[in-house]
Amino acid sequence: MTLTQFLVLLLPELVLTLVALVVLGLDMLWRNGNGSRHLLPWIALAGTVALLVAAVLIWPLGSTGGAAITFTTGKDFGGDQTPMMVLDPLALFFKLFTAIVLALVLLSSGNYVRAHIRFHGEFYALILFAGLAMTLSAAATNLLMIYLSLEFLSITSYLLTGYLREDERSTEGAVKYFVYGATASAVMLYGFSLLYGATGTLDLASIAAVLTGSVIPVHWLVYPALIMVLVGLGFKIALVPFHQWAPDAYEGAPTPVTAFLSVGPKAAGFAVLMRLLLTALPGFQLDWISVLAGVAIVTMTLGNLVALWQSNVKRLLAYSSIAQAGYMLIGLVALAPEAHSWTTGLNGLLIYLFAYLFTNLGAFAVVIAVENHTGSAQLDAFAGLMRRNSFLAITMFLFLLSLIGIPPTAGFVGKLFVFGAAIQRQMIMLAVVGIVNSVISVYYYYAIMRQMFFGEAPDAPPFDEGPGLRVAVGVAALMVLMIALYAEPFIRLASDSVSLLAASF
Amino acid sequence: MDFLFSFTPLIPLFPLLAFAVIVLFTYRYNRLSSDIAIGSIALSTVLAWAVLLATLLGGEHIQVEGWQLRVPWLPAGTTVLDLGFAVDGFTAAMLFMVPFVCLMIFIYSQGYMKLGQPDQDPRYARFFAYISLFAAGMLGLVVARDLVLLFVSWEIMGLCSYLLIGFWSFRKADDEHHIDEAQVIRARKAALKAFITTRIGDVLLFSGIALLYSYTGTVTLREIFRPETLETLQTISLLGMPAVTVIALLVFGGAVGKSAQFPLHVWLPDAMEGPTPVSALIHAATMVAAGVYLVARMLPLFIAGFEVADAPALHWVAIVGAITALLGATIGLAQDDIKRVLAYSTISQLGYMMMGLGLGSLVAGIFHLLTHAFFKALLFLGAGSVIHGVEHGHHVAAHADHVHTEHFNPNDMKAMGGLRHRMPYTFVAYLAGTLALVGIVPFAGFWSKDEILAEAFHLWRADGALNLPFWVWLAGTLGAFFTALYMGRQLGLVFWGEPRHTAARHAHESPSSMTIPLIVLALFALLFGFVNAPFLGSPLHHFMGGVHEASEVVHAEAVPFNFTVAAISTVLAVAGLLLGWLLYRNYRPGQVEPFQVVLGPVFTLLRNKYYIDELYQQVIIRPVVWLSNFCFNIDDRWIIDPFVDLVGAAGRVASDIVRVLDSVVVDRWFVEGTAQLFNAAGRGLRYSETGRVQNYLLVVAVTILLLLGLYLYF
Amino acid sequence: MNFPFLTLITFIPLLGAVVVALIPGRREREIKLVAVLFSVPSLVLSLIAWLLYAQNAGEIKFLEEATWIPTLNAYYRVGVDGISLPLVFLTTLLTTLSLFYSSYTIKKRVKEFFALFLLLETGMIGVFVALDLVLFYIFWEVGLVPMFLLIGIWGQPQDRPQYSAIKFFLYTLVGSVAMLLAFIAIYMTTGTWNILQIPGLKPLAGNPGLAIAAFWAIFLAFAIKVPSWPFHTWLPDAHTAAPTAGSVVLAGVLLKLGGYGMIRILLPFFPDLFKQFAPWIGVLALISMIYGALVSMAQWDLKRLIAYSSVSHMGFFMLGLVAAAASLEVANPVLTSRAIALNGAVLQMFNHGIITGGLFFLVGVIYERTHTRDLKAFGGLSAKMPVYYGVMLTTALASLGLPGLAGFISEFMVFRGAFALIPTYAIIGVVAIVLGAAYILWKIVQHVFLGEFSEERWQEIFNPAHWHFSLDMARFEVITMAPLLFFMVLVGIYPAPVLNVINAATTALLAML
Amino acid sequence: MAIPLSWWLTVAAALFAIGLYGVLSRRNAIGVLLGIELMLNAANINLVAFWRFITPQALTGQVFAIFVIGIAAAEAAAGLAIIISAYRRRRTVVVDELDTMRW
Repeated sequence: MTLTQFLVLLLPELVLTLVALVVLGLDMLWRNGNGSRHLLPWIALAGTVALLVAAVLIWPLGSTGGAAITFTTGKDFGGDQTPMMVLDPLALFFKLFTAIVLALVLLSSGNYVRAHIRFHGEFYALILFAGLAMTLSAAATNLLMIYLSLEFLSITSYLLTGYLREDERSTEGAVKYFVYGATASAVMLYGFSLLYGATGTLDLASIAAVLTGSVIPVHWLVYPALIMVLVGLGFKIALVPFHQWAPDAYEGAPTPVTAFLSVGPKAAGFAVLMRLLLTALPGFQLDWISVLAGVAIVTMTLGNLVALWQSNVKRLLAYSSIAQAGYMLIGLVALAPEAHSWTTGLNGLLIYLFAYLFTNLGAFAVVIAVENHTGSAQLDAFAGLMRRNSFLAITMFLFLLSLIGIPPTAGFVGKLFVFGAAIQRQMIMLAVVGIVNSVISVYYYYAIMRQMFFGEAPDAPPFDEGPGLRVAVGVAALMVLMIALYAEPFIRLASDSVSLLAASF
Repeated sequence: MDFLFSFTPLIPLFPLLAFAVIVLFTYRYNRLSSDIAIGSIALSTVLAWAVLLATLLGGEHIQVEGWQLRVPWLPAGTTVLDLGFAVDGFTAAMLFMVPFVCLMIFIYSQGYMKLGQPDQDPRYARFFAYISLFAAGMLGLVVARDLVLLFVSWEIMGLCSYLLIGFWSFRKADDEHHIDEAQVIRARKAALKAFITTRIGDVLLFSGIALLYSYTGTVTLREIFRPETLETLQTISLLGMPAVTVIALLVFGGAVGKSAQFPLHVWLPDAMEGPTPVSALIHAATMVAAGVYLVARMLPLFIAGFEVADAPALHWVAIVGAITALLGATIGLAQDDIKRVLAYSTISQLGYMMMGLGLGSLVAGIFHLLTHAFFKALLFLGAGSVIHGVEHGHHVAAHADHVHTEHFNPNDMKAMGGLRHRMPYTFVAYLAGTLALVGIVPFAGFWSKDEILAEAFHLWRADGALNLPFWVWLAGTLGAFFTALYMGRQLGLVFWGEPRHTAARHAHESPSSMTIPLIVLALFALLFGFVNAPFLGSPLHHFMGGVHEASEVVHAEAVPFNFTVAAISTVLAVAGLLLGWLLYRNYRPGQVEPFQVVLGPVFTLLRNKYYIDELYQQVIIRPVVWLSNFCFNIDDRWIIDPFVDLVGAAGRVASDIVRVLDSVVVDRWFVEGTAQLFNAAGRGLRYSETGRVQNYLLVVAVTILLLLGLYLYF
Repeated sequence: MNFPFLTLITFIPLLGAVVVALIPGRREREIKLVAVLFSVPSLVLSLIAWLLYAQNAGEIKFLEEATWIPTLNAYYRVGVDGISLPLVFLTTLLTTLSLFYSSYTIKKRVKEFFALFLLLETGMIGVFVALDLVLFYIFWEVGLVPMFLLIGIWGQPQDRPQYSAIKFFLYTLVGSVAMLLAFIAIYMTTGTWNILQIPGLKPLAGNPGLAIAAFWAIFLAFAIKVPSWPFHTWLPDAHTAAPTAGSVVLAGVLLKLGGYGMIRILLPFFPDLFKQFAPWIGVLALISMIYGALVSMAQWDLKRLIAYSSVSHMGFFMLGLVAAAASLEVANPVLTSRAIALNGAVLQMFNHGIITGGLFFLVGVIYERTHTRDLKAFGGLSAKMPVYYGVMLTTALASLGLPGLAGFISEFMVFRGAFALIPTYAIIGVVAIVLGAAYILWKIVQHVFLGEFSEERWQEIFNPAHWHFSLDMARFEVITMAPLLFFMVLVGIYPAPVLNVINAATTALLAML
Repeated sequence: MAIPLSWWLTVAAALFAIGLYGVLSRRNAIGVLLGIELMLNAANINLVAFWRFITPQALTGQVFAIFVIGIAAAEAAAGLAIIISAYRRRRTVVVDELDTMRW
């Protein structure tokens, strides 16, 4: 393919990279005493907007059929065109997704960064790079590319987690995150190698082709490979039993980073998981469905039960996000091949992700606001929030309802779709477990509500959360309601995004 | 003259309006209120008698077919249920008595509640409001065309009895009124007892009506009594019996409650706690009459049952009636409270009426109901007048010598005596009432009671064997003797001998507002019997006997006057009266009662009313209260609240661990067990989060091996 | 009829909530005024709707339809018939009265209270008018949240309000999530959320096991709300803790959501299953009736007592429903009996709303003065507060089903139907009537009003400093009670106006099954 | 004489296991890092071996391996940086002692 095509198809990623580099550069320039560093977050924000615009610009190219992005190996090596990434609806969806994540995180991190972090520029740049990694991983169709993008995402995440160098929790969280992550990715890599060995190719589509038509008895290799790949992706999504790093990392990381971690890597992981399983391993459906079903149940249950005990809101939300991932997984487990029905499971998964994006980032934005003020993310920091800042309290309440899945909030639509898929596939068990869990979850979400509305904080003055956070929280809250009350466009977006995948399946 | 019938709905309406007006507007103005009440009931009386007149002139077709008015009331599926009013001979006969007696009582009350005197009752106006509603209820019952309206009136009376019996069940703190704490509590208990006890009966009646409505699709009396309807009821089987029997029994249950038949008679004597006019109202004209009236109205149902069932409801009516008659009469022998004696006499007289109906004779029962209404009202008002006088005497005495402050019960007959000189009008009237009750020729009671006994005797002779009618007759005759006995005792204690207490010595005649009604009623007690006197050809029979002809099951022909029966009962009556009078005329306070000498332990038994109250207390009330507490404990202590606490506990788990640990060790096994489930799970799992990354990775490794193992296994 | 009655009725309160939320919190007078004013239009409109409806029988009226989520085939579809209309009116009436009453009694966090209350109204009305399962479910949950906060924030500290609040929340949530699954399952087979169409499509007919599961799932949700024994235990706590207005709406309307759901959804969707399980549900109804009465007889807390009496009275409702469902015959005598039973059930809901709502107001009357609800603390009040005595006595008698007042009509019809269709149950059920008389008169009337009035006891519970209105019922309290009393008497004496509407709808419904 | 594929795979598997063991057992963070490196290289051996035996004509396997080596370097760098900053705070590189955050 020609360079121009190449550049056009990669436009969003390129834009993002560019902005990230610019931020870095400006940081260098402004390092010494120049007062205009406060512009950096806004530049970064502009970058996310640019990403959004770019994504929208090239939308037509990808929305239909999808366009492969290939790298040409040199002439002496046969010069064959190896497809590395693809610009298809799913990829586009996640570009959009990433843009929103970045925007919300950046909006809500302004004050926090100013208060706690020395190197602003690097921080923002890293976040942008992490976003870049997300878009890449969502688009990758080649094991190599997948590995690269995920590693990219991981390394940036490690660094962001450990960014509070003076805070021992932060560094400790980073170490654990790193050790765990590196190991997990090594395992995944080993899985990739086996998969390659079994099929002789790294391209997902061709893997499927080989496996379906192959005569050589290599299937025995595929299942172990599958398992090992699941370890890597399970780590990214924080599925039980690959979740244990999450609470520590989340608690230790700077709260904006926690917000990002609770959404970004999860989403990327799901994107890759979907693509990998549906494109490369459709033939092994029975295997991975059964495994994932088990994982989903364990994830939901354990996440919720352990969350009951947390007194630190960051950690509590960490476990909650683990449980949420469990619900989303139902969508993948109960995916319905017949794409015509209202819920294909996959679209449920995307809707849920989308709802979760706004809900969770909104919730974390509130946590950041409270932490900025009280300097603590313990439960009692939320006492009497309703009196001190009713806007935050009400929106937080909304987010919590959405996490529980009570209408009229986005979370309800998400649950409606994934549970719907489960029932459609006659996986009543899954649905029931999910329902029971969402009831259990009320207990710990209630703990926060209780503090906000019923708790009394005598000597806590009212406070103002600042413009950035206000916008972030407001937008998130608005979307949470929108997705429930005006669900149509979002449902369609999700359904379109997975249409190709579901069809190829 | 038929246009007069269109006034029928107004008859119950006037008192109802009086009630509304008094409660809403005039309750501050006592005289005005009582005038409104009396005026309204007077109007009703006039209208009622007008309607009676119209019925008399209307002749056969009105008296039997009746006149009626329908209003659509509520839609029921594809049908519409309508209510209405109806008048026939029977109704007309009742209409003669009810409003008139009520009127007398109203007038009397004006004096009794001490209008315009310093110690006038603080809730005077309210009292008249209530009795007006009471009258409205009874009148509504009488003119009701269908069971729903009948039941509505029925329950309104229940309510009024509650309100009036409990009329003195509270008082203002600054209240100079004579009632004391003890009476407040007694009145409260009595009111509740009356309502709940009758309520039991009401519920049975309620069920009966609902059943009738379900099976016949109508609640209109005349439609129910259509032969074909009755046949369907005879054919349907319910609980192993013909439906008609079941329904009849349920209806009778209602009557048992309202008319204080055994075993639901216990509320009536306690109802004495209310002001005396109320007792008169309840015992004579309204409440208790309602039950008898109901059974009489539904007689075709009973008789229809009689044809098909082997254990017909009709027999039960007779049996219960007989038992009640004896029960009341005997207990009456051993009471000291002047009003309680009358109360038990009422119970036993009601028993007579039930006997009459139980023998299938509508007229006998109703005739006794009517006469009884007059003379029993008379007796109660007389007793009231006596009490009033004695109380007054008590006050006088109290003022005379200031040392005199011990508790004094104005109802106690043993504290009276020699009143015939002090209260001549009352005495004469009372005497008339007594003779009527005892059944001495030519007083009203003689004719009516005699008819019942004659009926029984007749039926017995008709088949000869010692059948039910024989026992009924026997019970009735014995009852007559006991009745005479306790009335003799009462006369002796109250009016003869020396005053047994200073109060009696200072007693004096009541105001004219009280004595005039007495005299009027006395006249009725003397003369009213002739409306159905055999030698006049039993006019009442011809007037109302035919109302149930349409049902083709009831045939009312007057039983010929039977000299034997009349002779026996009269002789016994005179004997009893004299005996009682002789024994108690010169009774001295403190000395052992003559009857006790004669009867010994039996007397104690009677004095304690066969211990029935105590029995109920143990067998019914206590268990129910216990049960309710039991359920409450289940709800709140043992099972469900703990379950709820589990929820709460789990909810608190989230918020903070300490409180959770508390709630985990809540000292209830249920929480223990279940809360553990969550908390332990949560806690246990939580500790898998060791904070050591290598443990985490170990988990990963193990997981991989596990999954691989599974793979190899399958 | 293209004037959007129902949309306005439903959403004007929501608008009001927004407006209230925008008023600065310290301007309490304005807030109260605005809140009350915003609740009035719904009341008026619902009354007009009722009057307009009365002429035409049976079918759904004021239907409004708009596509909402096409891919989900979910519509904004609202409409009312004779079953929902009285309940809508009940809701608007009680809400307006509650707001009016609260504008005198609510002192703390005024703004939040009134905003939430209006939001609550929208939720409740929505449930009654929604004809699309998704819409229904959303409204169902919308009502949940404000009530949760009302109980939790404005509850009296000694009643553990937060505990009661979360208990209420969880109970309801458990039911509703189960219901959600069932709805989805139904949608899978019928492909529509349209409450009116689904019965015709015989949902889940092909899959008996799933059908039974769905039936019980939905039943659970509604039974918890009704509440039927043994799902009732959230009720006493919630009622006790809630502020007066909260209890009123809770008893007056929220319980009806469950009952309405049973009639509108459970019965038409699964008539056969309902018939099949009627015996069991009937047993639950009986237990609720008798057990509820017994337990309330054991109470010494006035509010708890009335709360339990609600359990008993809603048991009557369920008995009527069971009777109507116990047979599917549409031949005339049976149909009439069933219709009467169902009429009784619906009317029982309406009456219970009016009566028990009133009772809770009256508890508020005494509580606001004395700050206690302990029956043992009162006595002889009838002399002190004659008007209060009169009103309370009337309401209490209506509650125990005294003929001439509302309660009797519905009880009579319920039992009329029950005796015709399920005699055994009816015979057992009548016990509850006696018990009802017992706890109402023995506990409430006797302990509060009769007996010796003790001045010193009164002195220690009543502090004139905290009460600025007349000792006997103040004017605003009388105004609050007046409409309720009016309906108690009206329905008691001449029920036709209400029953005509109900009867038409129920007959149509039963004939359709 | 050609060494059969299975041998390579066995070596790789062994290496992987050793690396994993190292990760799990070493108390020193650096040691853990080394263990990870071993695991990565085990994967590399696989890749190369498979390339050589299955798709010698296309370079994919080798390319992948090279990329992995690069990534490993980057990862090590990042890891070391993190470990060092942790060491600054705690004066220790013993992984077990980094457990202030738990349950």
